[in-house]
Amino acid sequence: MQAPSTPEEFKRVIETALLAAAAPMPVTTLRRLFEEDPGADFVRRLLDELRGDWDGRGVELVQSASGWRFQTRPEYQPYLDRLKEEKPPKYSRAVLETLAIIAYRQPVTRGDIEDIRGVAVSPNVLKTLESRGWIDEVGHRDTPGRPALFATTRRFLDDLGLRSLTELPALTEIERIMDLVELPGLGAAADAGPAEEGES
Amino acid sequence: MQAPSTPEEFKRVIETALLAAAAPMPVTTLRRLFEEDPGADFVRRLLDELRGDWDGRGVELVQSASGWRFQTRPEYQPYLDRLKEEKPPKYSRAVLETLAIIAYRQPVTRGDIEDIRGVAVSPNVLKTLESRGWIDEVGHRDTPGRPALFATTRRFLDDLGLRSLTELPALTEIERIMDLVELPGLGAAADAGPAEEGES
Amino acid sequence: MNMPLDLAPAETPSEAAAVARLYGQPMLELPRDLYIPPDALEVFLEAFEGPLDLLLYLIRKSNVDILDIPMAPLTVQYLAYVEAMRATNLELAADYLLMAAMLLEIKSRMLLPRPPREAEGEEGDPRAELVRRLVEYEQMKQAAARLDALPRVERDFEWVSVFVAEKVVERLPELTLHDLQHAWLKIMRKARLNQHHRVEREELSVREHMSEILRRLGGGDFVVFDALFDPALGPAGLVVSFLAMLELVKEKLVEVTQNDAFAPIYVKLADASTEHA
Repeated sequence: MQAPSTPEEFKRVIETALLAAAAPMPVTTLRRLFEEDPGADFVRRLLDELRGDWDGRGVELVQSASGWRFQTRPEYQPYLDRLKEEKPPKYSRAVLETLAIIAYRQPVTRGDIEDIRGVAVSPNVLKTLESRGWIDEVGHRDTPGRPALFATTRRFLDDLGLRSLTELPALTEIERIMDLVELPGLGAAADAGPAEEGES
Repeated sequence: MQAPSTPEEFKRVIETALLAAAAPMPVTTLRRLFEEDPGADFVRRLLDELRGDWDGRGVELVQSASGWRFQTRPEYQPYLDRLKEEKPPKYSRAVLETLAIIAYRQPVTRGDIEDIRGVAVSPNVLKTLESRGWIDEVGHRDTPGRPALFATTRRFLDDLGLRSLTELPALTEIERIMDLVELPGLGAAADAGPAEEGES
Repeated sequence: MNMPLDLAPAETPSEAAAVARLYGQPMLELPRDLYIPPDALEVFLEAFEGPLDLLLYLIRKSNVDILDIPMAPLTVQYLAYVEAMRATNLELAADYLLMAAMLLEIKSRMLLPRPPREAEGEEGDPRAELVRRLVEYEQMKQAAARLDALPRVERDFEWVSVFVAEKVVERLPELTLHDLQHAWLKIMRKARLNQHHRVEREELSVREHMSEILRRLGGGDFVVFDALFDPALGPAGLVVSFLAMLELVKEKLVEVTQNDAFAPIYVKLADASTEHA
């Protein structure tokens, strides 16, 4: 096949590679499709165009942590679900809370997670998240027992369509309360406390 | 999402399902996408339309024994191949030396090659070069056993970007260099392995 | 002053009327805002992820300020739960008992006279640590719910990955002139070590023409000598072709025949007679 000569032809090649890809592809990878590197800016421009080309289709071009990928639009999931033999796993609150703590407070040890949740963390919970490829061990804390430190993976971001951890849902609302707790303001609140002590 | 009402909407759903499918999908499966079965004929008509819609793209809709699926067009393979991580395979020393002898000393028999290399030439080595289209038999020497004479082909020159054999690195040049310098690297390379007669 | 924390097994489990024992006294009913039909209790308790979760529930339900928790009623309600768990023979997790102890400790410290001003920085509000933990846990609990609400692959969308229609062609090795040259150098080097192999210096173009002539004679038939020389090659090319022909004759690869003087010269492969036998 001739080397592509028009932007349209370059775009076709990129589209084809993305449709066939088994994993998200970063711009650097897409540039390698061509014998002569067309440059990052050119590829990015074509990706933007491509995203527009797929407007209104059942599939959309998205960018997540590892790169660009085609995925079906959530509106089409009810149709696709009809063909599914088994339902995707629904995660228990224990799994989701553990995931949230790892995502927002990483890197954390199992002990850290237990401190925050106030209950023991079953090994199965961590195993579930590890086998899904959402968390992994990134090292050990230099304390007695050298507990493993857990962090979320790029796959976790990819699977949730996030480009980076900064795109996680914000914690602002509660964070503000946290600030209050740590501020002397608590002292004021505490002063009011003992008075209600007889309430029961 | 609303149930599809126009053929166009049905087609979008089918397209989306096929793009996300891990295996070919028969018409019976595609009919199950919809709450109300649109019927086999209708689905088949949409598949035909869809196939036309994808004309000229890098991906095509094809029907195989097990159903319909999108697949990349073979013309786009060279691009996709560039993304493959593995290094291109290398010919073994036996193959390279045999080819060099045929290129520089043609026409030669297998016996000639063995004389020069000092080791037996496995039939696989010659087969490798023949199936690559780089050498062929151009006759037989009129000696006992009537051994075949091998020469390099036009294709060999084309693949190496040569117009004629005279554009091969000149032997005299090479020999002159060899006379001038007993390159330590070269010596080492030559000493490195007189015996391995591996195939390609 | 210490609140007695009696979590030892109730001595009179036969008191069917008591739904729980609180501080050793049978409780005849659960606190009103906490009432759950007994058969639903087990399911209800399983809905809690632990003592912090349960405490948060109690706090949010009674609509009190988390920064100013009324410890006494909270402790009573919490202990009522713990007792209820025991009454229904649920396995009482150590985590729940630990929290019960903590609550009682805080509660008792709150009843102590306020520490003198200078010591306050050290001491602070006895509830501070509990509040910090409750707030942090609630934060993560909400974060978990929001994470779960994000569109997720396989549940809310699918990856697209169409089949790659790869031809079943093996990846062919690449060859460069350098490879070839290097191979040749190795051969030469070896040949020079074994002197009995003669590697001649020779014009490659002659060898090329030799192959070319052999190829044209491939059919096995006689070919007119002149036809093997392409005038388009020019004088130099013709000379090389002729040298090639001579070399072929010398190496007995071709036979050249001429029936009479000035008759056409014919060339054929030396082995042509048996070629297609």
